[in-house]
Amino acid sequence: MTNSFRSLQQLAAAIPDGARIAVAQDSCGVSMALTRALIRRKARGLHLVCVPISGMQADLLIGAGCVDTIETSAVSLGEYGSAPRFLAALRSGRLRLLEATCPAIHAALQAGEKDLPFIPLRGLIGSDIVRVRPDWKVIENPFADAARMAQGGDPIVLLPAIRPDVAIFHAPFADREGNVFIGRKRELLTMAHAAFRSLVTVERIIEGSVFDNPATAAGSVPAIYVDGIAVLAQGAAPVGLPEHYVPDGDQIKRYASAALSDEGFAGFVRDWLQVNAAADDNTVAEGRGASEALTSGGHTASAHTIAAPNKGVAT
Amino acid sequence: MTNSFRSLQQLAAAIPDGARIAVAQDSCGVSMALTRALIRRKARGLHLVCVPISGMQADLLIGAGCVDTIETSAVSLGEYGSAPRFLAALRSGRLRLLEATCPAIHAALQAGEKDLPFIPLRGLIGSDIVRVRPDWKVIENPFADAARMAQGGDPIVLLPAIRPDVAIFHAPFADREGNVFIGRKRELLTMAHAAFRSLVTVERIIEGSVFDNPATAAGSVPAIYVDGIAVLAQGAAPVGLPEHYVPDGDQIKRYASAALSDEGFAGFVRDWLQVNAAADDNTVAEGRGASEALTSGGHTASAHTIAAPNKGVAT
Amino acid sequence: MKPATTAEILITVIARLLRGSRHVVAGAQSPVPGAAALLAKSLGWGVERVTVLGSSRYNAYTDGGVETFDMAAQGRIDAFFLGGGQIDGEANINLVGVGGYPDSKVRWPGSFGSPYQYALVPKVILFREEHTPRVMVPRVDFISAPGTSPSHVHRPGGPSALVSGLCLFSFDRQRKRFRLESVHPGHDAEEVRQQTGFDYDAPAQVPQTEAPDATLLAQIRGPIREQIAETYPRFADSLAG
Amino acid sequence: MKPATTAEILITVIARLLRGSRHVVAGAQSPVPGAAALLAKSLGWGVERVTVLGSSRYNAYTDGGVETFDMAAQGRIDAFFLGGGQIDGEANINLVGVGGYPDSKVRWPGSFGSPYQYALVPKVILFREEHTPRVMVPRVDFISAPGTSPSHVHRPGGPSALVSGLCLFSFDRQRKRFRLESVHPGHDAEEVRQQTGFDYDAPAQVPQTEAPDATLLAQIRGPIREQIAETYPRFADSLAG
Repeated sequence: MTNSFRSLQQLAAAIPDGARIAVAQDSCGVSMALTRALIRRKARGLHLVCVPISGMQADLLIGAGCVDTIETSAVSLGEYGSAPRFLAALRSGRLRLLEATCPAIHAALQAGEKDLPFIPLRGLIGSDIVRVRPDWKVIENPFADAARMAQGGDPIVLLPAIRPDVAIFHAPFADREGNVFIGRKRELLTMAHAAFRSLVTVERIIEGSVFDNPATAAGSVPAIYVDGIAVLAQGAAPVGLPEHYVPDGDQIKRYASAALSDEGFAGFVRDWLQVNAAADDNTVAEGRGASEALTSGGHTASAHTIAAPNKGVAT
Repeated sequence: MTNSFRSLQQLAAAIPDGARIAVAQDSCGVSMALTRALIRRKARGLHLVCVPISGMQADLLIGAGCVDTIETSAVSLGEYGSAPRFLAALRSGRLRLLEATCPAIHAALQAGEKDLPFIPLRGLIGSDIVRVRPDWKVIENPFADAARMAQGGDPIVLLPAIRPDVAIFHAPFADREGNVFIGRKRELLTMAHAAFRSLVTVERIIEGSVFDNPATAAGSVPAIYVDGIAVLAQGAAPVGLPEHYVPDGDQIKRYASAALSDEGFAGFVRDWLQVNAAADDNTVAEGRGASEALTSGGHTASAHTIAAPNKGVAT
Repeated sequence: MKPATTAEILITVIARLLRGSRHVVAGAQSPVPGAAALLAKSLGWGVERVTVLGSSRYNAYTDGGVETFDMAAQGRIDAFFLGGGQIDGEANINLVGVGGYPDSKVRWPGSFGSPYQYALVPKVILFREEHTPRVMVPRVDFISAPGTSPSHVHRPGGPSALVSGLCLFSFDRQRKRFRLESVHPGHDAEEVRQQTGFDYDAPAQVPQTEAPDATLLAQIRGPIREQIAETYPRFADSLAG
Repeated sequence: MKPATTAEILITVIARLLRGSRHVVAGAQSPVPGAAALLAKSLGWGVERVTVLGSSRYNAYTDGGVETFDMAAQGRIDAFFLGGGQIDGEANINLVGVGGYPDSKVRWPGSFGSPYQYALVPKVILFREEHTPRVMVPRVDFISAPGTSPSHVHRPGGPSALVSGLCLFSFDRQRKRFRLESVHPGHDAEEVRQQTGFDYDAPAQVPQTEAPDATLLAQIRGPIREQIAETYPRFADSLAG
């Protein structure tokens, strides 16, 4: 579906205020480009589902006032410390937190993938998370045998399925049909399956189809799940894209310290949006910009091959 | 784990009588080589789980007296007609059939993958399959809202998880560490995850690791799930291996007609085992045989590189 | 140009039923529905994507065999096809066998994914070329998949039509009855009544099924034949050249 | 050769606890346990496979983040590591915060996969370098993951030891109590008692933790340091050269 190519602004515009959005963890491919576009368009009331945790992306969106609710197993900047805006928002009481745990988010998305109403999961019993999540139910395993039941039963947690409105992530490349290569970051496929729509940024576009090769096919999200793609090299920076570029530790460190105060956060965001403004604008559908953005990423696609899929596209 | 390389005979010997075995459907990679080895070793009392259907493989194993129970959504030779030995065994009452449906087998294996006791599944309600499967339960969806419950409830089927003792299949290649490339035949990964052990035949061994490339990594079953690999080119013949070789229609047709009678079936099997005896023996661990089997498959691995992983291997 | 064969008429009938079905999935053993889906797509009849199970070319799945079922549950498949060794007047289908269970007199391969897809795909087209009283029965001996369900059962999908070698029926899920819509060229309403073991509604004057015109025939015999050759080589050969 | 640092002692202590654990998984933020697992493997202590979450080199998963949890449920992971902002005497751990919930006085990142892995992995080693009364508390304020469960709860896994910067405790799941096994060089049993907010058992004479000998130190400072540099570059730099 070549008509799935969009500008970054168009992707952000396609995410309505209040949408439930699934976002990837840092090691999988985080669309920091789309994060900027959401902040620029002043998105409000978002419900983030972190798959299964988040870092700078969630913290930025929270700090910029885009987020009402977050479902997550953790928010942290990893070795760069805690997530300042997440903590500040919790302190102020303006962020609703759905406390979770990694395998529960994965399993609930897998249930969403099959449109099951719920899925059982082992473990969890005895954790206060179960206590603070009234939407999780504990039942007796209906398949427990009589001996087991005589010994006190076999409680098991049932999780309601998660079907996000939109999944957003960043991936190494897409083909012109809109198939997106994710390699072995399979949670991105689960996210795309479970969500009603997926909006993706990629480093570059390849010639040919991912289905030309059984290996690239195996590592791809088929176009049928992908509703919009914007091309932007370094679209996961400063978080990094494994096997492509490492995290920009200096910038994350700068963020971790700036975001400790409201003013510091505002200044960081202002600068960050400004520095990336030109590259982000380059993904606008028409015009020569798109091809430059690609070329600057070190790829050889011609102005024609990039401009073509964007021609006449409207969201 | 280079010590996972085995001869075909060793793989068959590692499958005990009475084992519950998951087998792949024709379009995914059927180990016809291991099917021969099981018939040769006179395996008995097997419980086949067809993922989610089977053809000539199940029919051969049933005809050879290896199978007591089969759980399947269908057994058929596809465009070559019905499965004669499956039907004969049902008529004679010596085959126990667990009637199933494709999505239920997939879902039950996915539950096995997570070691869940059960998984819910939509659809199915009203089918006589639910009636003849007392191990499937119908419950009211505990997440149905009050309005729904007032309108008669929301029944949903719960399936017990399937955890096969062994998964067996045939794949294009493995690396020396024992990682097996399956491309986008993902049900093979689910089978391998759900099963306690996996025994695999492959067309060939590659140099390097599947993990050297994010694409081949994405399409692979990691060695940790793979307990034995035998190398045999054309190991899926006559069923065929998609993207590698097509089904041998003449031979399947010959089978479809021969297997209509006990004598015809016996004759076909005798001939089939005989014709393949030399190639099957070539997978014996020690000796120059293994390397010849590979070379005859058109690959360039040297006697040394093939013999090495087999050295001193005992099951 | 040679006149339309039965297969070509059936392909055309089914293609018309697929109008507006954005994603159509056909099974590996379904050459007529597969060709019909590709025809509807090639003619711009609102079919945007055709998945042929067992094909490499018309199959963009990357999650194994489960993906088609997950898609169906989510409403990502708009039309699918099922057959049946027996089909009854309430659109129940039987792919298991004739007589008791498990001691069937005649045993068929099995139910495949039918009880799931029938419940979840909005437009399921029943296709069975043989139209005789042994196929079209008053009541199936085994319900592989029920034609209808009580209103409280989660069931977004179900049968919309039955296409046989003789005719086209529509199905009314509320009334649980088939209605004869048209009879294929060379057959008549009386023959359909005789060959059908279940009761159904029919208009006083039953129209004849519209045969494919020259344009359609050329499309089937040219591009469609080529497209299906990968998955259904024997069937492709059988289409008039 | 420089004497063993605290990190090197901790790596050694944990490596010894991993004897016979065929598959050990360490988290992305766990350099000491990650190094310990690789050390135990390199020394042939029965550790056959080390998975480091977040590593490309020590990670053979192909099913995404869920795979480590599916493996745990199936018993395919023998040892795992957890920490805690608070750890209490019944081995309950708290990764959420101090004070009430949701209005915590101090809030930490969250529970990650702890309530699942703690229940399912047979040998969970608690590791927290800070050993003070604010970490080692009488009762955690929020149970991210419980140390023990009633006997009828499906729980093949749980805590086996607690390693801190001061000492090594073992944990008795039946008695729900820690036992002081050894105190690290430079510390003593009295200090441990003062810095621990919960009660525990201790022998009359508490042994000193055996420090790594020259062979072990060379192994840590050479091959192990190299192996962990991919995932924990800063930590690798910090190991004595």
